[in-house]
Amino acid sequence: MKQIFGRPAGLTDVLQRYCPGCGHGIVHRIIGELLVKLGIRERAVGIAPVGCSVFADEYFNCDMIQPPHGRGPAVSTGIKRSRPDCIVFSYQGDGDLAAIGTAEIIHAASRNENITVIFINNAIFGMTGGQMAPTTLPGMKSTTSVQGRNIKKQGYPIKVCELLAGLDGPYYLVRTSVHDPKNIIKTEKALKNAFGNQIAKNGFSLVEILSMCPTNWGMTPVQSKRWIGDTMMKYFPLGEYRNRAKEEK
Amino acid sequence: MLQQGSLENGLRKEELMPQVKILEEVCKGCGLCCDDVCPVDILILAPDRINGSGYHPAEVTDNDKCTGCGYCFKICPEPAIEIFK
Amino acid sequence: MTKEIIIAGFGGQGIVSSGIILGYAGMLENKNVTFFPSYGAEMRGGTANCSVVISSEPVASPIVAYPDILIIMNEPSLARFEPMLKPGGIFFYNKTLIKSHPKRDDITVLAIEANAIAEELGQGRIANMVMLGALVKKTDILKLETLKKAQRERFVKASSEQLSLNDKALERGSELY
Amino acid sequence: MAEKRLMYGNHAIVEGVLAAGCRFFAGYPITPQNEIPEYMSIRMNEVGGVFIQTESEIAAINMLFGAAAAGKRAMTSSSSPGISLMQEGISYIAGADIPVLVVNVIRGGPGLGNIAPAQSDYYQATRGGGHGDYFTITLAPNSAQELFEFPKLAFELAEKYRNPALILADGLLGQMMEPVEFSYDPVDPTTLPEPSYALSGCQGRDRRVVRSYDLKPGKLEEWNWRRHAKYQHIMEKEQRAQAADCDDAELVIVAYGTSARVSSAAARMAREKGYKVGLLRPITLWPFPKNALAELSNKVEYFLVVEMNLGQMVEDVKLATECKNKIHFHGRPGGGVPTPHEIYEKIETILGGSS
Repeated sequence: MKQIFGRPAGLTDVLQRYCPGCGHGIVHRIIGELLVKLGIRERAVGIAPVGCSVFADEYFNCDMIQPPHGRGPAVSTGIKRSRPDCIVFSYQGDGDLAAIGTAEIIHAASRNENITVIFINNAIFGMTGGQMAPTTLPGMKSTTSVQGRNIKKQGYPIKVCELLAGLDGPYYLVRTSVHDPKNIIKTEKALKNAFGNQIAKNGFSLVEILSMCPTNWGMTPVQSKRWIGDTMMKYFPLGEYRNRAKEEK
Repeated sequence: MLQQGSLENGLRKEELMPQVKILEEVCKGCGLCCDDVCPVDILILAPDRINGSGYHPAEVTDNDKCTGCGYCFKICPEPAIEIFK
Repeated sequence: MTKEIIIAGFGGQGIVSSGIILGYAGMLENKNVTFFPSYGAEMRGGTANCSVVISSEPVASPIVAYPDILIIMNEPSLARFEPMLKPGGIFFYNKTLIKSHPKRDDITVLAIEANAIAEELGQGRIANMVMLGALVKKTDILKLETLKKAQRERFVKASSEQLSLNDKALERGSELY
Repeated sequence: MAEKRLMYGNHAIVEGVLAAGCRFFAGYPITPQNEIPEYMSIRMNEVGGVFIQTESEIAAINMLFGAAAAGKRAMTSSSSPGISLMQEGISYIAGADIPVLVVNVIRGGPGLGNIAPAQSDYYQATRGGGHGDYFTITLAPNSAQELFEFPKLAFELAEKYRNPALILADGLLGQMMEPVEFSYDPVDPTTLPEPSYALSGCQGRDRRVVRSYDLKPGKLEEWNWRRHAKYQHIMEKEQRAQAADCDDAELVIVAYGTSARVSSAAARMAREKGYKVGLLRPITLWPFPKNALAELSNKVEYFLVVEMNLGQMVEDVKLATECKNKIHFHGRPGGGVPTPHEIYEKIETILGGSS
């Protein structure tokens, strides 16, 4: 018998420290598979952000670097420009990408930097203990918005794909989810496109992925995946926000 | 190893059925695979035992029904599921 | 021997390029030289000045507080820099554009119709070259030939007509003394 | 003799960086170092290197982190406020043991300050500058010639010790022109070996990880102790200073960079008046040349520290001399540049009557 599904060689054998039901593992698995399927593992350099996925530098079976909070796109730029043959991916959470690293992501996108960004949107700060993120939904409770996010005091969530779609630079912007198999398959395709764009030297790709954080949402894993489908997707509509490959056809 | 497994090689049909293997010590018992994921509904969290990390691991109730679609594997964050065919 | 020089005027009078030519010529004669322009916010005000030090010793500070020589190209610079000149120093000024006269009596004042001479040669903006010609002849700090060589090597994009005109302006300046 | 060119200090840095084989620059405009990115943009284009004008100094230092972690010589330049913004990145780079070159063309501070030359970032440069236990190798050139030569030295030291290196210049050194001799053959970057940590794709080798964190109990402490040993070694081996007329000196001026130039004129004036004055110029500010100071402290009565700040190096001089001597200070903060006359007057006050 032959294994048809199993841990991809693009991941190390290290057991991941994420909480039960956390979406990071699903996305890791997809990236791990793509590193092998696309034949890029041996020329890949990954960026592990500050946040829960800081440990990604132990999980992806390729060269990795851990930069300061939010600076993944800048570090990626430095690597990519120095070694254009490397496939550089910046894996970032919502605090990292949409709060402290807002400037870096906007300018990397605007330069159409030939890198792949994987943006995990779980609407909360995970590692630090469930504080309000730039993507926390209106009314959603967090440890720094215990009454629920009040848009009058705390403003609105940042919709990263929509924001970056306002720029001429980026090549590919898409929002997907990993809360059920159908959407996971779409995420697999989106990430394949995103890496494919870099291989083809097309430029900047960002895949925003709605992802479960049961621990900090105060839900069970099953409640979490349902909450994405029932609530989060309404605020963060899935789909392509930019796809130059299609526009150019 | 049965890599060459095929009807022509004289193997029985059951041996070509997908086999789901749960890595019980890797599983964190999140239950994502058990909820509305498996088209033939053959996954549950084992009610009668816990693994070394203190979780009830996922368990296959009736492997014969498995279609090998891989949905359980795809939603598993660890991944603690392997499927063979 | 150390000579500290300040050149001052308004933007467009070639203040900075005169300073650089002077410094470059000093280098060609194997002297220690520094050139230091005023920079930043001061540049926006329309005035420009720079310091040049030419010395047989290593140059300590490129900032010149008490110059031996002043080259003043416009009216506001006269009032500003006159008090700084060392007693016994030499004060060159552009008489065509400056109506007042230095008040000090402990310095040598040399009034030069720099713009008038430059216009006569056909180009007002080479008034700075007239001044440099006068300066080297009067003070002997560098050779006129070195200045000619310097401007030819520095103005790499200039036409041969322009370079010849610059040479003429240097010569006319030097012929004043 | 090699080719000699009259160059702005800021342009000399660029030529020095390129001659050192560096082909990666990222930076953000700030006066008085703007001639560096401007000229670099032209020269990098000519030599086929990378030039990026970034969205901030934060992005610039992190691009350096990426490029240097990828195994390439990489540099940025900025001036005081911009260097403050880079401190987070420098701390990470030091924590990941990656060599980079940062040039600080210091201006008056604190805050926005002004654009006049200053030396008020001495503490920041010599005490690490960001969070955590670390030091950056810090060189203090005092001429356009050294601005040309020190980038190569800085890269070599940075790579030898896998540590960030700084060059501290100031607005005066950057903005002035001086003859520069192209004193060595340029390094061909393609001949530089790939460092052991370089992220280049794991083909044919184990994967590599560049990071500054370790959460395993005791590991970070261990890592810090290893780095401590490295710092001790650097402090022992890499002190650099230039002494002039110190042998018979009663008073030694201690000054670096622009202050040292100005002080040399003051020392000359003092000698002409019969005062026995020498000058010790630290070339490395970290490691501080304490051995040279310690030796002098046994035979010199007075030290005069001259700086364009409120006396930051005075501490290091006191430590190096173990406070055995009378240590005076003459400083000009906030963009002031001392004149030889005022330094001479200070010398006269100190030595008055003793000559």
